[in-house]
Amino acid sequence: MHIFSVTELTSNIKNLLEENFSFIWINGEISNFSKPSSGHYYFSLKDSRSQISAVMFHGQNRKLTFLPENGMQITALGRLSVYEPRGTYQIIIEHLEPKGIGALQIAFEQLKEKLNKEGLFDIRHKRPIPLLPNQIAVITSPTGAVVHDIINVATRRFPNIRITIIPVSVQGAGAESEIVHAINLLNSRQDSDLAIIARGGGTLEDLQAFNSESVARAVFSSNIPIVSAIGHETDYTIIDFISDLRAPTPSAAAEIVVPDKTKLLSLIKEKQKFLEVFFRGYIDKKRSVVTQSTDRLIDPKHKVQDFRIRTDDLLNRTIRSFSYNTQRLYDKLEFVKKRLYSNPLAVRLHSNQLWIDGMRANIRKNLLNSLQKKRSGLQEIAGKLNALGPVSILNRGYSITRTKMDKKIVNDAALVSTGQHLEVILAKGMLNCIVEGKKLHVEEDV
Amino acid sequence: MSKKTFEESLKQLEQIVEDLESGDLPLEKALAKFEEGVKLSKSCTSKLDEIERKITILLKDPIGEIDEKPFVSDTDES
Amino acid sequence: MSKKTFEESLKQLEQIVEDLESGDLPLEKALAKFEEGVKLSKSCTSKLDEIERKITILLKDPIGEIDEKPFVSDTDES
Amino acid sequence: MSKKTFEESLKQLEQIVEDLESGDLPLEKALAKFEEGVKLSKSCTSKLDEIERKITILLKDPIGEIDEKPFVSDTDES
Amino acid sequence: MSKKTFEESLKQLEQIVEDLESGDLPLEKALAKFEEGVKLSKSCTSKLDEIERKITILLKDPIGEIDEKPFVSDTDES
Amino acid sequence: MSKKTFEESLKQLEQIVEDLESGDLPLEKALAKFEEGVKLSKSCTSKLDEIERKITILLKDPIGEIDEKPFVSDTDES
Amino acid sequence: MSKKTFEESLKQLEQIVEDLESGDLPLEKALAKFEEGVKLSKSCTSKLDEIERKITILLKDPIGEIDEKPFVSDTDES
Repeated sequence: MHIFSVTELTSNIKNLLEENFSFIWINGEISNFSKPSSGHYYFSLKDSRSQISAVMFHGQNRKLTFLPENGMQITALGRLSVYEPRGTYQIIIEHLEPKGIGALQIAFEQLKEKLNKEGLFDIRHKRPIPLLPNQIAVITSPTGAVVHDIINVATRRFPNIRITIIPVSVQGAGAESEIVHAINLLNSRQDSDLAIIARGGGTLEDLQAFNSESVARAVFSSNIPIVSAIGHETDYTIIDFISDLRAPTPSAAAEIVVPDKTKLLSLIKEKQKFLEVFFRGYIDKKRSVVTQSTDRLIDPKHKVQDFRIRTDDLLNRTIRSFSYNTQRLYDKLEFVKKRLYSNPLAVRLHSNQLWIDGMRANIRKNLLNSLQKKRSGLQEIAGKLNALGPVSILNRGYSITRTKMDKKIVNDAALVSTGQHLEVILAKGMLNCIVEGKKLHVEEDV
Repeated sequence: MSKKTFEESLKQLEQIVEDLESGDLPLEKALAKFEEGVKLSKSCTSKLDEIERKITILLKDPIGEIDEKPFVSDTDES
Repeated sequence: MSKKTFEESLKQLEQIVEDLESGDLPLEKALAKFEEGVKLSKSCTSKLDEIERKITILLKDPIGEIDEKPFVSDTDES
Repeated sequence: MSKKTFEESLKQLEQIVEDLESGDLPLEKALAKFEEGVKLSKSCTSKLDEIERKITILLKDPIGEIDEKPFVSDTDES
Repeated sequence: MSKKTFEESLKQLEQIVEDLESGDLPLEKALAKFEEGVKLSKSCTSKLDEIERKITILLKDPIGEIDEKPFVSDTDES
Repeated sequence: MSKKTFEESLKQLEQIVEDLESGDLPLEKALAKFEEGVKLSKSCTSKLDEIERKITILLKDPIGEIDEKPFVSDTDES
Repeated sequence: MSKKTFEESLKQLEQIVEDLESGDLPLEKALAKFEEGVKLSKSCTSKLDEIERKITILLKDPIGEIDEKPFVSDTDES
């Protein structure tokens, strides 16, 4: 035996209830009605023996044309819902109307449920409504306000619209089959992108054709999207569920289906304007990026100038240092040259010459000196010689006589003969004499 | 472009606008998008004007053939 | 530059700017880079000019079929 | 010098200056160095002139179509 | 002297001058030395002159356009 | 005397002077010495003259262009 | 007398003077000695004169060629 946990059981109950009572109609009397600030309606539905909690959310109760009140007998459409944390159930009401639905209503409900079960209402079967239909077919009565309203609205919104009307009866015996035919015709012609099935408001009976299964199935199988616009806003028909779009009223359908040309044009214009503005901005941005990069593009000119200064400096230094070197060598050479040319050799020549001249003078002086000495010596001796000579005696008058031949001093007359040649030496000069006579003795007085 | 509907073109145009807005497209791509966008916008515009105003009604002739005739509404006449 | 995209050219230009800003380039290389940079910048600018011209033509063209209409007559019409 | 970069030439010139400034060179060597130095400096200077001229041309080119325009007319226009 | 460097010649010249200045040389030898010295000094001088001429030519070379800076004044400035 | 050096001649001359100064020489010998001395002195002088001439020529050699500086004045200055 | 030197002549002269001073000589001999003395003295004097002339000539001779003048012939003339 399985033992449930509370949650498990509650969950099972929730599934059971919500699956089986997902779409129910219920009759009952309203009690305990309240309407808090949220706008939702909270109340109980009761009959003589039971009661059930009910809620109708704001989104749904807005559509009601009347305000529910306690004691009101109503027929409601809703689904059961279990609130697990409290283990309570309630009915969530989608639609509410005063009680008193007839057979049509039941048939409507039954067909609706059947088709719903078949999945005809599924959203996935809905065909998209073209934004700009090339041609719109309007399946409706060619007379009366509806077609007129649709055309009016459509041409107002889109003056050059193309509309083709497929006329049908919208109530009465032939209506159902005419509508089916019209849908078939629509599909066989293929010249419209969209159809509006429209009719003015009426009783449930009036709207019977639009609640028929054949029309519903025709709408469902149409390849061309169909917009239903039956009755007033509150009138729901079966094809409203099946059509690709339900418009609350025929003129609303035209409003929905036909785009506002002016708006479209301005939308397109806006887009184009955007494109232009955006793209110009985009180009400007790109341009400014290029400009920024270009501005940052460093021109190597200053580098060139730096290098120029450096090159010049190096050249100057080359010239300077080389000329300094050369100048140094020049100076050195000049110094050496000066020394060479202020030449010691010349000094030497000069001093040698002086020396030689000196020596020469010396030699001469020496020689002359010794000559002088010799001369004075000689003179002394010569003087002595003269002093020793006969000159002094002769000066006193004495003379010396000698033979001429043998120079014999004649001191005896006897030794000479007459005629003999004699020499008489005087103090000054000499006489050559011839003996004339002789005396052998000299007188005393002589 | 003849194969594209107005809606597709418009959607594409909107897509292009989004693409351009969304991020930094490379220039060539952006230009291509822009060109395409401009073309689309022009094509959309011309598409709007292209439609020829015509209101007709399909009527069965005596033989039972469907005939398309201009529709003259009651109201217009009045 | 015909094979390079605008962004590639721009990226290259930016790379060149960075290379030059690093300051470590030998003179000849710096010159070559600078030359290339100037060329790239001019090429980018002329690319943008060309596109701007194209845009103007595109936007003035009433239909958007740029390629078939000669440039001058287009301008004259507007 | 065509195979040397400017920086290499400049470095060589600096080496020559250092050699000369050290003062230890025999005259003949110093003369050779000096000659080389002067030549290098001239070559460097003319290299710089050339580069500066190139830069000037690059910066004066008004449109950026560098390759297609003859040098002289280009300069004259600016 | 063609095989001797300038510095060798100068050194030789200095040696000769010293020898001559010492005064110990016999006259004929001194004369010979002096003769040699004069030759050396002339050779050295003409070597320097030649170098100066070379420098002048080098610096006047119009390609380098340095001719405005005379060689000598340069040295004087330093 | 051609085989004797200048210095040998000088020495001889000096010897002669000494001999003469000693004063013991017979006159004829002294005369002979004197004669020899005079010859030596003349020969030495002419040697010096010759050397001086040689120097002058050396210094006047136009190639060296030293001729502006007269030899003697140079010595006088020092 | 050509064979005698000046000094020998002088010595002979002195001897004659001494001989004469002794006074012992007979007149004839004394006279003869005296005469010889006078001759010697004259010859010595002229020798000295001759030498003196020779010195003058030597010192005046611009070339120094003294060898050609024979000493003896000089003496004979006097």
